[in-house]
Amino acid sequence: MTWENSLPLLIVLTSLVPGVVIFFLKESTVGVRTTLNMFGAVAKLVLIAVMINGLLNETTYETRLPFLPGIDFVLRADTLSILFCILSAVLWLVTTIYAIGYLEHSPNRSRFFGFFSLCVSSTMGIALAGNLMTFLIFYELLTICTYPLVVHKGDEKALRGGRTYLIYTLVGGGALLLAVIWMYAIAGPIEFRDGGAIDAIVEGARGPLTVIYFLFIAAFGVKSAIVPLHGWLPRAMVAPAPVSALLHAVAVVKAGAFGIVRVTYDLFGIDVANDLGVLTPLMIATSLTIIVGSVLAIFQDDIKKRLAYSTVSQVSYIALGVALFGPLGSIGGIMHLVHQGVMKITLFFGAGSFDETLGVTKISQMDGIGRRMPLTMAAFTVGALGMIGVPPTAGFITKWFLGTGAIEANSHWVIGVLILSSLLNAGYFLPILYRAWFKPQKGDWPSEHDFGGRFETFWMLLLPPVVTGVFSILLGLFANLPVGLLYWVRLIVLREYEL
Amino acid sequence: MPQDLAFWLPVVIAVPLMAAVLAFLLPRAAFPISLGAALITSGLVCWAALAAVNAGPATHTVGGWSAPLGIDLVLDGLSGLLLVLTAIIGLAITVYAHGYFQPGDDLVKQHQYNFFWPLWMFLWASLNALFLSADVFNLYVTLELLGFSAVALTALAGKPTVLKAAMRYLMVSLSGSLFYLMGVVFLYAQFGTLDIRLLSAASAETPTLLASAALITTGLIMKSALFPLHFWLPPAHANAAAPVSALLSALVVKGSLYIVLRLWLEVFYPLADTVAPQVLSVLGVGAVLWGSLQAMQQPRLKLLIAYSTVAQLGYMFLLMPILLKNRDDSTALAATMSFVFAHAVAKAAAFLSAGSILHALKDDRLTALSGLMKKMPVTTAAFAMAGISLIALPPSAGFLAKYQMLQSALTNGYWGLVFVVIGGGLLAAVYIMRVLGPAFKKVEPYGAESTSKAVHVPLVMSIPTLALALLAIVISFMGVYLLELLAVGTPWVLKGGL
Amino acid sequence: MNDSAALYAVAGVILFGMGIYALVAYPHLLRKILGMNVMGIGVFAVFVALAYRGPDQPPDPVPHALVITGIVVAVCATGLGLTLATRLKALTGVAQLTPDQED
Amino acid sequence: MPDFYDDDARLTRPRIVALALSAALVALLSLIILTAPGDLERLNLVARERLTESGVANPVTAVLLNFRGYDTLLEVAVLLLAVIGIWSMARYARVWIKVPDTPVLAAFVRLVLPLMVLVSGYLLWLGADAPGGAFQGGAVLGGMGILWIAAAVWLPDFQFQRFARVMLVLGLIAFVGASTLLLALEGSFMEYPAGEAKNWILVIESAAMISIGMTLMMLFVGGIPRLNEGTV
Repeated sequence: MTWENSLPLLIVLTSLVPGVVIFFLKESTVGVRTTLNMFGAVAKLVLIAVMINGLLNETTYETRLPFLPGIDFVLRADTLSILFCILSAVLWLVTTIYAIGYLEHSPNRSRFFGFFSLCVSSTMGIALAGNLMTFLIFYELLTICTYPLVVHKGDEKALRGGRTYLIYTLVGGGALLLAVIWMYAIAGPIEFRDGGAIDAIVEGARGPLTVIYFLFIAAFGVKSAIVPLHGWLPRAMVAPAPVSALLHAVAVVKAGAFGIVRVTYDLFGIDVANDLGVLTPLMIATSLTIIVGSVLAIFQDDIKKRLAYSTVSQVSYIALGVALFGPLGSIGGIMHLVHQGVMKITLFFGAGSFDETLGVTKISQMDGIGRRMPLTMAAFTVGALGMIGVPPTAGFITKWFLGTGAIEANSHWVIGVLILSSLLNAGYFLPILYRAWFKPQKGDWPSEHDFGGRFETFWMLLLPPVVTGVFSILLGLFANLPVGLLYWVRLIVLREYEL
Repeated sequence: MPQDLAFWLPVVIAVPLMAAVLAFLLPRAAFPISLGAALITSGLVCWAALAAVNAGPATHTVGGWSAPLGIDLVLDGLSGLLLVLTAIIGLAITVYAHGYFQPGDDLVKQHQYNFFWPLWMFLWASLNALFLSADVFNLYVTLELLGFSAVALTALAGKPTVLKAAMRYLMVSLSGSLFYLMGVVFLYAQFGTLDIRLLSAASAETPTLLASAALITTGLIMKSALFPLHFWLPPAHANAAAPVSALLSALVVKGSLYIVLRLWLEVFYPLADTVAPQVLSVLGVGAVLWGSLQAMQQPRLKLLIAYSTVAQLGYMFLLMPILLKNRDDSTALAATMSFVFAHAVAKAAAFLSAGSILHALKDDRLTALSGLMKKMPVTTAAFAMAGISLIALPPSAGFLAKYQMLQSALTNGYWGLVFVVIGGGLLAAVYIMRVLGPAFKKVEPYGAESTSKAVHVPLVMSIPTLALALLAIVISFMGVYLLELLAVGTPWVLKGGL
Repeated sequence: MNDSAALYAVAGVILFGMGIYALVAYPHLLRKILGMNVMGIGVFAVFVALAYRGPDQPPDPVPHALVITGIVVAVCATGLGLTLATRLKALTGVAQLTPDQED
Repeated sequence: MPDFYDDDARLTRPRIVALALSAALVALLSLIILTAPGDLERLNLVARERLTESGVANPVTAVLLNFRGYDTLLEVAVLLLAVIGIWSMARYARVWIKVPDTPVLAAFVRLVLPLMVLVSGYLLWLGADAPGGAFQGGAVLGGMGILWIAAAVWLPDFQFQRFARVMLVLGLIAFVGASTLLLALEGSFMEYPAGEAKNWILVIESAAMISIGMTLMMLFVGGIPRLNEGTV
């Protein structure tokens, strides 16, 4: 195996190997565990940097192993996968720091961090998967590795939440399996390709292909929580905050959204999808999800639940961008893959810190929290404003591209959806901000925890949200840097549309 | 030393057979003898499989009398795959059993330990003999050897329940063999030979062939516990000692299954267009559904795993119509055999973990298993990996197999089977989660008695369990090698496995 | 099939059927074991009937040899079955397959 | 087992169903077996043609010990396995006897025993040319052992089982050992050197006969013989 050929596999292994090793470590060996985690995360980032550089020079990075006759196990780096990789790698690093702080002194940490690393490995695999089979393997592996994280608390409620999660995702997995096999049966051993891989067989198989597309959407819709397949998401909120953060920003929900992007662009091809007429139903479903998710969010008092419904709504922006047939919409959708991740993780970090530091889990308890934990709340505010789409946050960029994309695609009603959703977003986020910053504190905090030190909370709980909060602004301010996100996403979209 | 592959075929049978004799004669040295035989046999089998991939199938003419007068031993892909499977699982169980039956000062346990070895070596020898035989009557004798050793091993646990189970098992096994033998008699009456290849060449759709196929298939599916003839399996597999349960579920039922496949492929193929293959497939569907539903209701872990075997055995018959429709196209056979391989490895791992749990907690009721992840992390992890393979989630051996099954069913237009296979996986998820769900429960510091006094599981038990469980995952990346082996000369008549 | 051989063959098939009936219909283990013996004898009878080559020729030796093997196996099976039945009787008091209770 | 007689033979509904099914099976199989070709030569001719090469004159023995000797090897294995299985199930077999009221039986047995040994040896020897052989001889030996026990002339005790073990495995060891040796010598499992088949067969048969006799006796005992130690 040459260096170029082993690089994608190495990227997966940089978290897989530490993950497996961590399982065998004693609870008390915090140092070794942290070192392993950090080493893996940094190594992963370095490898990704190497790959970005190579990709700009048109190098191909591909690991290929025989799996079954005609079907290989393929990990391949392309512009889209790198985008997802770097998002996952960076947020993994931050979340690991956060999780170490969050879980200090709690039991079963080896198990937790082991599965945590496996989760990230699966996400990397999903990102790099070069064909459907490889994608399927990692997609299901992700389901398996997240279950122990969801039920980590081990009480009745956690087990119930985990059960719901499994039922949804396994049924979704069954649909995905069917779609994959059917696709292989019709199209033979195809692999993902920029611009789509099935042009040759579209005629004569329009019916089955349409059904397969909807099977894919249904399967991915479960993980990306498209209404009405979103039922597991609020119930999986029993997981510890770092897990929720990872689930919503990087791993599960994002894997579903990424699947929609991948399958639409690189399997069917956007033109074929448009030709089959499957984009409009997707557009309607996602628009519906955006509205319904937001409306449901308004009625939640539990912070994490409100954030969960917000995720339901926000993740659908990605699929909406895909469904808007046109380059601008696509740019918006794909960018939101990153933006939503960074902003949502900030919000979850914040929510976790409130809980861990003050015992605050409900919005009604948040009065005056801005004065007690100003830095955390500031980060939270940035995330919330981003979700609403206030400039200069990253969220504004997304909505801008989606809006112009809608005009480009002549789907003007989508603009209405965007505006309505922004209003709703404001409707469920602004009251939080008002309470936190402007209302006086109501009595004692539910259970205040003194971490000592100079900061408002333990530094490992503070640093991650601040960092991601800053990112949320930087992504908005500097979207148009020469080698920035927008540049990269334009590169992707140019290839997908074969422009 | 002759490098000829054919030369070594009888050695694969003779080594465990002699080990059985010696283990009986010298009880004190039984374990070293058996371990030595296990290592030699496994090594030889794996070498033979590799040699077969490179050099093609091999035939050993026993006594120098070739068929029709004598008996031939034939190694091809189908038998090679099962021999390798037996070797892998056999080796793991040999090590595990040394820990599990460790007698200490207990006389009864000492007795069990002493007799396990010769019986197990007999069982291994009979499996190897069965897979290699090319003669229908010789297969009968190997079937009986297999059945007797399996029954005796089942009864080894000694409790009344297990004796009853063993008795039921003996009767099913014996009457199954007699059905089989009657079928052989019919074959001899019609074709005047007992050699499978000669039968294959002469085979034609006659009433006798039909009767023979009916008798033989009935007899063998009784032994393989295909629904609705599975009634004897759960009590036997659930109540036997754990290493024995693993052997029974992973290997013994596969012996008779192998003969079904072999004979339908080689001899009964003129009946491919009759309703018979469809019937087997429908029974398979019944097994998947019924077995899974039963597994969802069992109060004890080992019973649950045993019913899972009933369900999983169903899959092995699902593709019979496709498998026989076009014998040239081996995808259905490949799918079925991948499934056999996957199930054997995963089920052995599952039963061995159940054995470790029983060994540690003295209790395998599901209610006693909450918080298992904390108490016995290695064993739980092993069970989880086995469970993943049984559900057929990727990456696992079970997934590899079910993927091929789905592909085969879909390309041949059997949509019903597609839904059965996917639905069966979901049902399996439900019963596996009955175990793994509570395993993640937080253990109260002073809580439930049963989980708070877990004892240490010795390494001789946990290592083979974990090894098999890991294998159940790793095999998913070895699919091409398995299929390469399977492609060696099966079926004999068409691909020249002479 | 030759006439006199046919008589033995049909007799064998009838024994086979009788054995199956006894095995299924009677709860007592001894009867079941005997039933299986009768089944076996039926199979052997059919096989031996096949060996008959008419009055002028010596019989086919192959079925004879196979039947000897079969008989030995049947004896062993009976021995195993009887031992199991005896053990069961000693432990449970009845030589029948009563439904299991959890023990 | 007195409850054996308690089984009533009334035709309940399930039994009628079973009876009907068995009868249907019998009818079908009978009809079909009658269609089998009657004039088919099967293996008859081949076996007889090559009889001279087998080293024995009795075709059944030729099939059993030479042409299909491998079957017989496995069958000897079945015999040993049966005893091991029984011993594994019944740790203590109290040899059940009812000492006969009269001394006549014991005296008769003592008289007849040497004769039986002689007969078994003769049957073994005869097997090469006429009906007879290891199984027949072994059956006589086994019968001798059973008579011995039944007449309470001599009862196997725990010491005896050590001796029994050796006798039990003799046949299989001879069979597998000889076959493996022949594999090394001739290149094929159990391939007798040309012209020497008879001697090889005789050695194997002798060992097998002893094991068969001992096996039958142990099947009768029904467990590890352990006089006056515990119960079944």
